[in-house]
Amino acid sequence: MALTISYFAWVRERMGVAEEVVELPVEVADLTALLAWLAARDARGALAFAEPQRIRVAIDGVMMRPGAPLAGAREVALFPPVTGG
Amino acid sequence: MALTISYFAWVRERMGVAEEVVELPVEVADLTALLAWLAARDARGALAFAEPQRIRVAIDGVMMRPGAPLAGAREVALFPPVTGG
Amino acid sequence: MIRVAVQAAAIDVGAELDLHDAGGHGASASFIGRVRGDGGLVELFLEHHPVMTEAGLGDLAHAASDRWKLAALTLIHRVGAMAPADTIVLVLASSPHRSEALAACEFLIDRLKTDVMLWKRETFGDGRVAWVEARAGDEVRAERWDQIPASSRT
Amino acid sequence: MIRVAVQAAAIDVGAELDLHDAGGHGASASFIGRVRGDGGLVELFLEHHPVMTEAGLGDLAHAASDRWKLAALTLIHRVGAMAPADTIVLVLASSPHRSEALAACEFLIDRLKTDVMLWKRETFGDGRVAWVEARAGDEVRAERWDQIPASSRT
Repeated sequence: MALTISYFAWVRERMGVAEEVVELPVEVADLTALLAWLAARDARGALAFAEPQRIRVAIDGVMMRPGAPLAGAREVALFPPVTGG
Repeated sequence: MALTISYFAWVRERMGVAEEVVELPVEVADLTALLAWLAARDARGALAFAEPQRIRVAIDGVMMRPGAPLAGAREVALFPPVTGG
Repeated sequence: MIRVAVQAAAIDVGAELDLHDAGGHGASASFIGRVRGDGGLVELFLEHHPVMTEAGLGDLAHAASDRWKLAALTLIHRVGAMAPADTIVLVLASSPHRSEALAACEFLIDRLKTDVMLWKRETFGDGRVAWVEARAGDEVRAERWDQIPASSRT
Repeated sequence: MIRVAVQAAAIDVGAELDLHDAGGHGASASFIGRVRGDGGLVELFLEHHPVMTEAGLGDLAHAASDRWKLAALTLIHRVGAMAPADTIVLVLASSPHRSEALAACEFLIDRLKTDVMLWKRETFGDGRVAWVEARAGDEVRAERWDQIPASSRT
Protein backbone atom coordinates (compact mmCIF):
# COMPACT_ATOMS: atom_id res chain seq x y z
CA MET A 1 0.00 0.00 0.00
CA ALA A 2 1.41 3.41 -1.01
CA LEU A 3 0.97 6.04 1.67
CA THR A 4 2.09 9.66 1.97
CA ILE A 5 3.50 10.44 5.42
CA SER A 6 4.20 13.99 6.56
CA TYR A 7 6.23 14.91 9.64
CA PHE A 8 6.12 18.05 11.76
CA ALA A 9 8.24 19.83 14.39
CA TRP A 10 10.86 17.62 16.08
CA VAL A 11 9.48 14.52 14.35
CA ARG A 12 10.28 16.20 11.01
CA GLU A 13 13.75 17.20 12.21
CA ARG A 14 14.56 13.68 13.40
CA MET A 15 13.24 12.10 10.20
CA GLY A 16 15.19 14.60 8.09
CA VAL A 17 12.27 15.00 5.64
CA ALA A 18 8.93 16.82 5.75
CA GLU A 19 7.12 14.26 3.63
CA GLU A 20 7.69 10.91 1.95
CA VAL A 21 5.72 8.27 0.07
CA VAL A 22 6.20 4.77 1.51
CA GLU A 23 5.18 1.32 0.33
CA LEU A 24 3.72 -0.37 3.40
CA PRO A 25 3.84 -4.13 4.04
CA VAL A 26 0.32 -5.55 4.16
CA GLU A 27 0.62 -6.44 7.89
CA VAL A 28 1.02 -2.73 8.82
CA ALA A 29 -2.72 -2.15 9.15
CA ASP A 30 -3.09 0.44 11.89
CA LEU A 31 -1.33 3.46 13.37
CA THR A 32 0.33 1.51 16.18
CA ALA A 33 1.86 -0.84 13.62
CA LEU A 34 2.90 2.10 11.41
CA LEU A 35 4.86 3.77 14.25
CA ALA A 36 6.54 0.45 15.11
CA TRP A 37 7.41 -0.13 11.44
CA LEU A 38 8.94 3.35 11.07
CA ALA A 39 10.92 2.89 14.33
CA ALA A 40 12.31 -0.43 13.06
CA ARG A 41 13.06 0.80 9.51
CA ASP A 42 16.18 2.89 10.16
CA ALA A 43 18.10 4.98 12.70
CA ARG A 44 16.13 8.17 11.92
CA GLY A 45 12.85 6.34 12.57
CA ALA A 46 14.23 4.75 15.73
CA LEU A 47 15.06 8.23 17.04
CA ALA A 48 11.77 9.87 16.02
CA PHE A 49 9.49 7.09 17.24
CA ALA A 50 11.33 5.80 20.33
CA GLU A 51 8.40 7.04 22.45
CA PRO A 52 5.27 6.40 20.38
CA GLN A 53 3.02 7.70 23.20
CA ARG A 54 4.42 11.19 22.47
CA ILE A 55 3.24 11.08 18.85
CA ARG A 56 -0.10 12.48 17.65
CA VAL A 57 -1.57 11.37 14.33
CA ALA A 58 -3.92 12.83 11.76
CA ILE A 59 -5.25 10.84 8.79
CA ASP A 60 -6.29 12.98 5.82
CA GLY A 61 -6.46 16.03 8.07
CA VAL A 62 -8.47 14.45 10.91
CA MET A 63 -6.96 13.69 14.35
CA MET A 64 -7.08 9.96 15.10
CA ARG A 65 -6.67 7.83 18.21
CA PRO A 66 -3.40 5.83 18.45
CA GLY A 67 -4.74 2.43 17.27
CA ALA A 68 -6.88 3.67 14.36
CA PRO A 69 -6.85 1.53 11.17
CA LEU A 70 -5.01 2.73 8.07
CA ALA A 71 -7.49 1.32 5.55
CA GLY A 72 -8.42 3.99 3.01
CA ALA A 73 -5.84 6.52 4.28
CA ARG A 74 -4.11 8.68 1.67
CA GLU A 75 -2.02 10.94 3.92
CA VAL A 76 -0.85 10.35 7.47
CA ALA A 77 0.60 13.26 9.47
CA LEU A 78 2.83 12.44 12.46
CA PHE A 79 3.74 15.09 15.03
CA PRO A 80 4.23 15.93 18.73
CA PRO A 81 1.35 17.36 20.81
CA VAL A 82 0.62 20.87 19.56
CA THR A 83 1.96 23.92 21.40
CA GLY A 84 0.11 26.58 19.42
CA GLY A 85 -1.52 29.86 20.33
CA MET B 1 -25.00 75.97 58.89
CA ALA B 2 -23.65 76.92 55.44
CA LEU B 3 -23.42 73.97 53.09
CA THR B 4 -22.44 73.62 49.41
CA ILE B 5 -24.81 71.34 47.52
CA SER B 6 -24.04 70.07 44.02
CA TYR B 7 -26.56 68.37 41.73
CA PHE B 8 -26.00 65.97 38.86
CA ALA B 9 -27.89 64.56 35.87
CA TRP B 10 -31.70 64.93 36.08
CA VAL B 11 -31.48 66.20 39.65
CA ARG B 12 -29.35 69.10 38.31
CA GLU B 13 -31.78 69.69 35.44
CA ARG B 14 -34.79 69.79 37.77
CA MET B 15 -33.03 72.07 40.26
CA GLY B 16 -31.90 74.39 37.44
CA VAL B 17 -28.44 74.84 39.02
CA ALA B 18 -25.32 72.69 39.25
CA GLU B 19 -24.28 74.00 42.65
CA GLU B 20 -25.53 76.32 45.38
CA VAL B 21 -24.59 77.36 48.91
CA VAL B 22 -27.48 77.05 51.37
CA GLU B 23 -27.95 78.15 54.96
CA LEU B 24 -29.49 75.13 56.70
CA PRO B 25 -31.85 75.37 59.68
CA VAL B 26 -30.32 73.69 62.74
CA GLU B 27 -32.97 70.94 62.78
CA VAL B 28 -31.80 69.67 59.33
CA ALA B 29 -29.19 67.35 60.81
CA ASP B 30 -29.07 64.38 58.46
CA LEU B 31 -29.45 63.49 54.77
CA THR B 32 -33.07 62.36 55.10
CA ALA B 33 -33.96 65.75 56.62
CA LEU B 34 -31.96 67.56 53.94
CA LEU B 35 -33.91 65.91 51.10
CA ALA B 36 -37.23 66.69 52.83
CA TRP B 37 -36.14 70.31 53.39
CA LEU B 38 -35.16 70.74 49.71
CA ALA B 39 -38.46 69.15 48.57
CA ALA B 40 -40.45 71.58 50.79
CA ARG B 41 -38.41 74.67 49.89
CA ASP B 42 -39.75 75.37 46.38
CA ALA B 43 -41.30 73.85 43.25
CA ARG B 44 -37.92 72.88 41.78
CA GLY B 45 -37.02 70.97 44.93
CA ALA B 46 -40.46 69.34 45.07
CA LEU B 47 -39.90 68.03 41.52
CA ALA B 48 -36.31 66.90 42.06
CA PHE B 49 -36.87 65.21 45.43
CA ALA B 50 -40.42 63.81 45.07
CA GLU B 51 -38.93 60.29 45.27
CA PRO B 52 -36.05 60.51 47.77
CA GLN B 53 -35.39 56.75 47.48
CA ARG B 54 -34.12 57.43 43.93
CA ILE B 55 -31.44 59.85 45.18
CA ARG B 56 -27.86 58.88 45.95
CA VAL B 57 -25.67 61.07 48.14
CA ALA B 58 -21.97 61.73 48.56
CA ILE B 59 -20.55 63.87 51.36
CA ASP B 60 -17.18 65.43 50.55
CA GLY B 61 -16.67 62.89 47.76
CA VAL B 62 -17.66 59.78 49.74
CA MET B 63 -20.87 57.84 49.07
CA MET B 64 -23.13 57.85 52.16
CA ARG B 65 -26.19 55.85 53.25
CA PRO B 66 -29.53 57.76 53.16
CA GLY B 67 -29.75 58.66 56.87
CA ALA B 68 -26.14 59.76 57.42
CA PRO B 69 -25.58 62.82 59.64
CA LEU B 70 -24.53 66.14 58.12
CA ALA B 71 -22.27 67.23 60.98
CA GLY B 72 -18.90 68.34 59.61
CA ALA B 73 -19.98 68.16 55.96
CA ARG B 74 -18.64 70.83 53.60
CA GLU B 75 -20.05 69.63 50.26
CA VAL B 76 -23.02 67.38 49.63
CA ALA B 77 -23.57 65.91 46.13
CA LEU B 78 -27.07 64.72 45.20
CA PHE B 79 -27.67 62.56 42.12
CA PRO B 80 -29.53 59.57 40.63
CA PRO B 81 -27.98 56.07 40.63
CA VAL B 82 -25.00 56.09 38.27
CA THR B 83 -25.27 54.69 34.74
CA GLY B 84 -21.61 54.89 33.86
CA GLY B 85 -19.29 52.76 31.79
CA MET C 1 2.45 51.62 33.98
CA ILE C 2 -0.99 52.64 35.23
CA ARG C 3 -2.70 55.21 33.05
CA VAL C 4 -6.14 56.59 34.03
CA ALA C 5 -7.97 59.39 32.24
CA VAL C 6 -11.42 60.98 32.04
CA GLN C 7 -11.56 63.11 28.93
CA ALA C 8 -13.92 65.00 26.63
CA ALA C 9 -11.60 64.38 23.66
CA ALA C 10 -11.99 61.30 21.43
CA ILE C 11 -10.15 58.21 22.69
CA ASP C 12 -7.24 57.26 20.41
CA VAL C 13 -7.30 53.47 20.81
CA GLY C 14 -4.34 52.95 18.46
CA ALA C 15 -2.10 55.31 20.41
CA GLU C 16 -3.06 53.69 23.73
CA LEU C 17 -2.44 50.22 22.29
CA ASP C 18 0.97 51.34 21.02
CA LEU C 19 1.99 52.14 24.62
CA HIS C 20 1.18 48.54 25.64
CA ASP C 21 2.73 47.13 22.48
CA ALA C 22 5.98 48.99 23.17
CA GLY C 23 6.24 47.10 26.46
CA GLY C 24 6.36 43.78 24.59
CA HIS C 25 4.25 42.13 27.31
CA GLY C 26 3.24 38.53 26.61
CA ALA C 27 -0.48 39.22 26.71
CA SER C 28 -2.73 42.25 26.28
CA ALA C 29 -6.49 42.08 26.72
CA SER C 30 -8.65 45.01 25.76
CA PHE C 31 -12.23 46.12 25.89
CA ILE C 32 -13.66 48.91 23.77
CA GLY C 33 -17.17 50.20 24.50
CA ARG C 34 -18.84 52.27 21.79
CA VAL C 35 -21.99 54.37 21.59
CA ARG C 36 -24.79 52.29 20.08
CA GLY C 37 -27.25 54.02 17.76
CA ASP C 38 -30.15 51.85 18.99
CA GLY C 39 -33.67 53.21 18.63
CA GLY C 40 -32.63 56.25 16.63
CA LEU C 41 -30.14 57.63 19.15
CA VAL C 42 -28.29 60.65 17.79
CA GLU C 43 -26.37 61.85 20.85
CA LEU C 44 -25.14 60.35 24.07
CA PHE C 45 -24.18 62.86 26.73
CA LEU C 46 -22.13 61.64 29.67
CA GLU C 47 -22.13 63.77 32.81
CA HIS C 48 -19.63 63.06 35.56
CA HIS C 49 -18.63 64.12 39.04
CA PRO C 50 -15.05 65.13 38.19
CA VAL C 51 -13.43 64.43 41.56
CA MET C 52 -15.28 61.20 42.22
CA THR C 53 -14.89 59.84 38.69
CA GLU C 54 -11.13 60.29 38.71
CA ALA C 55 -10.90 58.81 42.19
CA GLY C 56 -13.17 55.91 41.20
CA LEU C 57 -11.10 55.02 38.15
CA GLY C 58 -7.91 55.28 40.16
CA ASP C 59 -9.27 52.99 42.90
CA LEU C 60 -10.44 50.51 40.29
CA ALA C 61 -7.05 50.47 38.56
CA HIS C 62 -5.29 49.86 41.86
CA ALA C 63 -7.76 47.12 42.86
CA ALA C 64 -6.98 45.32 39.60
CA SER C 65 -3.23 45.65 39.98
CA ASP C 66 -3.43 44.35 43.56
CA ARG C 67 -5.46 41.36 42.42
CA TRP C 68 -3.54 40.36 39.29
CA LYS C 69 0.07 40.62 38.22
CA LEU C 70 -0.17 43.32 35.56
CA ALA C 71 2.64 44.88 33.56
CA ALA C 72 0.53 47.78 32.24
CA LEU C 73 -3.00 49.02 32.71
CA THR C 74 -4.98 51.72 30.89
CA LEU C 75 -8.44 52.96 31.82
CA ILE C 76 -9.89 55.81 29.78
CA HIS C 77 -13.43 57.11 29.93
CA ARG C 78 -14.84 59.73 27.66
CA VAL C 79 -17.38 62.30 28.95
CA GLY C 80 -19.52 64.98 27.33
CA ALA C 81 -21.42 64.71 24.03
CA MET C 82 -20.79 61.72 21.77
CA ALA C 83 -22.24 60.34 18.52
CA PRO C 84 -23.09 56.70 17.65
CA ALA C 85 -19.98 54.52 17.06
CA ASP C 86 -17.76 56.83 19.15
CA THR C 87 -15.61 55.03 21.71
CA ILE C 88 -16.88 55.70 25.26
CA VAL C 89 -14.51 53.53 27.25
CA LEU C 90 -11.22 51.73 26.78
CA VAL C 91 -9.72 49.13 29.09
CA LEU C 92 -6.28 47.69 28.35
CA ALA C 93 -4.55 45.20 30.62
CA SER C 94 -1.16 43.66 29.87
CA SER C 95 0.53 40.85 31.72
CA PRO C 96 3.13 38.18 31.04
CA HIS C 97 0.25 35.64 31.03
CA ARG C 98 -3.07 35.67 29.25
CA SER C 99 -5.33 34.54 32.10
CA GLU C 100 -4.38 37.56 34.23
CA ALA C 101 -4.76 40.06 31.39
CA LEU C 102 -8.18 38.64 30.45
CA ALA C 103 -9.50 38.47 34.01
CA ALA C 104 -8.33 42.00 34.86
CA CYS C 105 -9.90 43.41 31.70
CA GLU C 106 -13.26 41.75 32.43
CA PHE C 107 -13.16 42.83 36.10
CA LEU C 108 -12.43 46.43 35.16
CA ILE C 109 -15.23 46.79 32.63
CA ASP C 110 -17.77 45.09 34.91
CA ARG C 111 -16.84 47.33 37.84
CA LEU C 112 -16.76 50.48 35.73
CA LYS C 113 -20.46 50.06 35.09
CA THR C 114 -21.34 50.52 38.75
CA ASP C 115 -18.40 52.09 40.58
CA VAL C 116 -17.83 55.17 38.48
CA MET C 117 -19.75 58.41 38.94
CA LEU C 118 -21.20 58.84 35.46
CA TRP C 119 -24.69 59.51 34.16
CA LYS C 120 -25.90 59.00 30.61
CA ARG C 121 -28.43 61.15 28.79
CA GLU C 122 -29.76 59.97 25.43
CA THR C 123 -31.10 62.20 22.66
CA PHE C 124 -33.08 60.57 19.84
CA GLY C 125 -33.77 61.65 16.28
CA ASP C 126 -37.41 62.37 17.10
CA GLY C 127 -36.38 64.88 19.78
CA ARG C 128 -36.88 62.70 22.86
CA VAL C 129 -34.28 63.26 25.60
CA ALA C 130 -33.99 60.83 28.51
CA TRP C 131 -31.59 60.05 31.31
CA VAL C 132 -30.65 56.34 31.34
CA GLU C 133 -31.82 54.35 34.37
CA ALA C 134 -29.25 52.18 36.21
CA ARG C 135 -29.56 48.54 35.15
CA ALA C 136 -29.91 45.82 37.78
CA GLY C 137 -27.90 43.43 35.55
CA ASP C 138 -24.79 45.59 35.84
CA GLU C 139 -24.87 45.39 39.62
CA VAL C 140 -25.13 41.59 39.49
CA ARG C 141 -22.13 41.29 37.13
CA ALA C 142 -20.02 43.61 39.28
CA GLU C 143 -20.93 41.90 42.56
CA ARG C 144 -19.75 38.58 41.16
CA TRP C 145 -16.18 39.78 41.73
CA ASP C 146 -16.78 40.13 45.45
CA GLN C 147 -17.80 36.48 45.72
CA ILE C 148 -15.06 34.86 43.67
CA PRO C 149 -11.72 34.40 45.50
CA ALA C 150 -8.89 36.14 43.64
CA SER C 151 -6.97 32.86 43.28
CA SER C 152 -9.69 31.17 41.25
CA ARG C 153 -9.77 34.00 38.73
CA THR C 154 -6.13 33.81 37.64
CA MET D 1 -17.82 39.45 9.42
CA ILE D 2 -15.66 36.43 10.20
CA ARG D 3 -12.01 36.90 9.26
CA VAL D 4 -9.51 34.06 9.79
CA ALA D 5 -5.88 34.10 8.67
CA VAL D 6 -2.64 32.20 9.19
CA GLN D 7 0.21 34.34 7.93
CA ALA D 8 3.99 34.71 7.95
CA ALA D 9 3.68 38.51 7.69
CA ALA D 10 3.52 40.72 10.80
CA ILE D 11 0.02 41.18 12.23
CA ASP D 12 -1.22 44.76 11.83
CA VAL D 13 -3.35 45.06 14.97
CA GLY D 14 -4.37 48.66 14.20
CA ALA D 15 -5.69 47.78 10.74
CA GLU D 16 -7.65 44.79 12.10
CA LEU D 17 -9.09 46.92 14.90
CA ASP D 18 -10.14 49.56 12.35
CA LEU D 19 -12.31 46.94 10.61
CA HIS D 20 -14.19 46.31 13.88
CA ASP D 21 -14.27 50.00 14.72
CA ALA D 22 -15.87 50.78 11.37
CA GLY D 23 -18.76 48.51 12.31
CA GLY D 24 -19.56 50.71 15.32
CA HIS D 25 -20.45 47.64 17.38
CA GLY D 26 -21.28 48.34 21.03
CA ALA D 27 -18.47 46.21 22.42
CA SER D 28 -15.15 44.86 21.14
CA ALA D 29 -12.95 42.56 23.19
CA SER D 30 -9.47 41.73 22.03
CA PHE D 31 -6.57 39.55 22.96
CA ILE D 32 -3.03 40.09 21.71
CA GLY D 33 -0.40 37.45 22.37
CA ARG D 34 3.25 38.47 21.92
CA VAL D 35 6.58 36.64 21.87
CA ARG D 36 8.17 36.82 25.32
CA GLY D 37 11.93 37.20 25.51
CA ASP D 38 12.13 35.05 28.66
CA GLY D 39 15.39 33.28 29.45
CA GLY D 40 17.32 34.96 26.64
CA LEU D 41 15.03 33.87 23.81
CA VAL D 42 16.08 35.43 20.51
CA GLU D 43 13.79 33.65 18.03
CA LEU D 44 10.48 31.85 18.16
CA PHE D 45 9.73 29.67 15.16
CA LEU D 46 6.16 28.50 14.65
CA GLU D 47 5.62 25.49 12.42
CA HIS D 48 2.12 24.62 11.26
CA HIS D 49 0.16 22.04 9.33
CA PRO D 50 -1.29 24.43 6.72
CA VAL D 51 -4.52 22.59 5.93
CA MET D 52 -5.29 21.66 9.53
CA THR D 53 -4.40 25.07 10.99
CA GLU D 54 -6.72 26.91 8.61
CA ALA D 55 -9.48 24.38 9.22
CA GLY D 56 -8.92 24.55 12.99
CA LEU D 57 -9.17 28.35 13.10
CA GLY D 58 -12.25 28.27 10.88
CA ASP D 59 -13.96 25.67 13.08
CA LEU D 60 -13.09 27.70 16.18
CA ALA D 61 -14.48 30.91 14.69
CA HIS D 62 -17.72 29.18 13.76
CA ALA D 63 -18.02 27.54 17.18
CA ALA D 64 -17.76 30.99 18.78
CA SER D 65 -20.31 32.57 16.46
CA ASP D 66 -22.74 29.69 17.11
CA ARG D 67 -22.32 30.14 20.84
CA TRP D 68 -22.49 33.91 21.16
CA LYS D 69 -24.22 36.64 19.19
CA LEU D 70 -21.23 38.25 17.48
CA ALA D 71 -21.24 41.10 15.00
CA ALA D 72 -17.62 40.59 13.90
CA LEU D 73 -14.85 38.13 14.65
CA THR D 74 -11.17 38.15 13.71
CA LEU D 75 -8.70 35.36 14.38
CA ILE D 76 -5.15 35.80 13.05
CA HIS D 77 -2.18 33.62 13.81
CA ARG D 78 1.33 34.31 12.69
CA VAL D 79 3.68 31.47 11.71
CA GLY D 80 7.38 31.21 10.84
CA ALA D 81 10.25 33.03 12.56
CA MET D 82 9.47 35.81 15.07
CA ALA D 83 11.45 38.02 17.46
CA PRO D 84 10.60 38.94 21.07
CA ALA D 85 7.69 41.44 21.35
CA ASP D 86 6.28 40.43 17.93
CA THR D 87 2.55 39.72 17.93
CA ILE D 88 1.88 35.98 17.50
CA VAL D 89 -1.88 35.93 17.76
CA LEU D 90 -4.79 38.35 17.61
CA VAL D 91 -8.37 37.65 18.65
CA LEU D 92 -11.04 40.32 18.15
CA ALA D 93 -14.69 39.77 18.98
CA SER D 94 -17.38 42.43 18.59
CA SER D 95 -20.95 42.26 19.75
CA PRO D 96 -23.73 44.66 20.71
CA HIS D 97 -23.12 43.62 24.36
CA ARG D 98 -19.94 43.37 26.36
CA SER D 99 -20.49 40.02 28.06
CA GLU D 100 -20.69 38.20 24.73
CA ALA D 101 -17.64 39.93 23.26
CA LEU D 102 -15.59 39.20 26.40
CA ALA D 103 -16.68 35.56 26.70
CA ALA D 104 -16.07 34.83 23.01
CA CYS D 105 -12.61 36.40 23.15
CA GLU D 106 -11.61 34.34 26.19
CA PHE D 107 -13.06 31.14 24.68
CA LEU D 108 -11.18 31.67 21.42
CA ILE D 109 -7.78 32.26 22.97
CA ASP D 110 -8.16 29.35 25.40
CA ARG D 111 -9.17 26.99 22.60
CA LEU D 112 -6.46 28.22 20.25
CA LYS D 113 -3.86 26.92 22.66
CA THR D 114 -4.98 23.31 22.20
CA ASP D 115 -7.10 23.03 19.07
CA VAL D 116 -4.79 24.54 16.49
CA MET D 117 -2.03 22.60 14.75
CA LEU D 118 1.01 24.66 15.66
CA TRP D 119 4.38 23.83 17.14
CA LYS D 120 6.83 26.27 18.72
CA ARG D 121 10.62 26.07 18.53
CA GLU D 122 12.67 28.41 20.72
CA THR D 123 16.19 29.63 19.99
CA PHE D 124 18.16 31.25 22.79
CA GLY D 125 21.06 33.69 22.80
CA ASP D 126 23.45 30.99 23.99
CA GLY D 127 22.67 28.82 20.95
CA ARG D 128 20.23 26.40 22.58
CA VAL D 129 17.33 25.33 20.34
CA ALA D 130 14.34 23.47 21.79
CA TRP D 131 10.81 22.54 20.76
CA VAL D 132 8.26 23.66 23.36
CA GLU D 133 6.38 20.91 25.22
CA ALA D 134 2.56 21.09 25.41
CA ARG D 135 1.41 22.46 28.78
CA ALA D 136 -1.16 20.56 30.84
CA GLY D 137 -2.59 23.88 32.08
CA ASP D 138 -3.70 24.84 28.59
CA GLU D 139 -5.74 21.68 28.21
CA VAL D 140 -7.47 22.34 31.54
CA ARG D 141 -8.40 25.92 30.56
CA ALA D 142 -9.74 24.81 27.17
CA GLU D 143 -11.76 21.89 28.61
CA ARG D 144 -13.54 24.29 30.95
CA TRP D 145 -15.60 25.47 27.99
CA ASP D 146 -16.98 21.96 27.43
CA GLN D 147 -18.33 21.87 30.98
CA ILE D 148 -19.97 25.30 31.16
CA PRO D 149 -23.40 25.53 29.48
CA ALA D 150 -23.42 28.22 26.79
CA SER D 151 -26.25 30.07 28.53
CA SER D 152 -24.27 30.75 31.71
CA ARG D 153 -21.41 32.33 29.76
CA THR D 154 -23.43 35.08 28.11
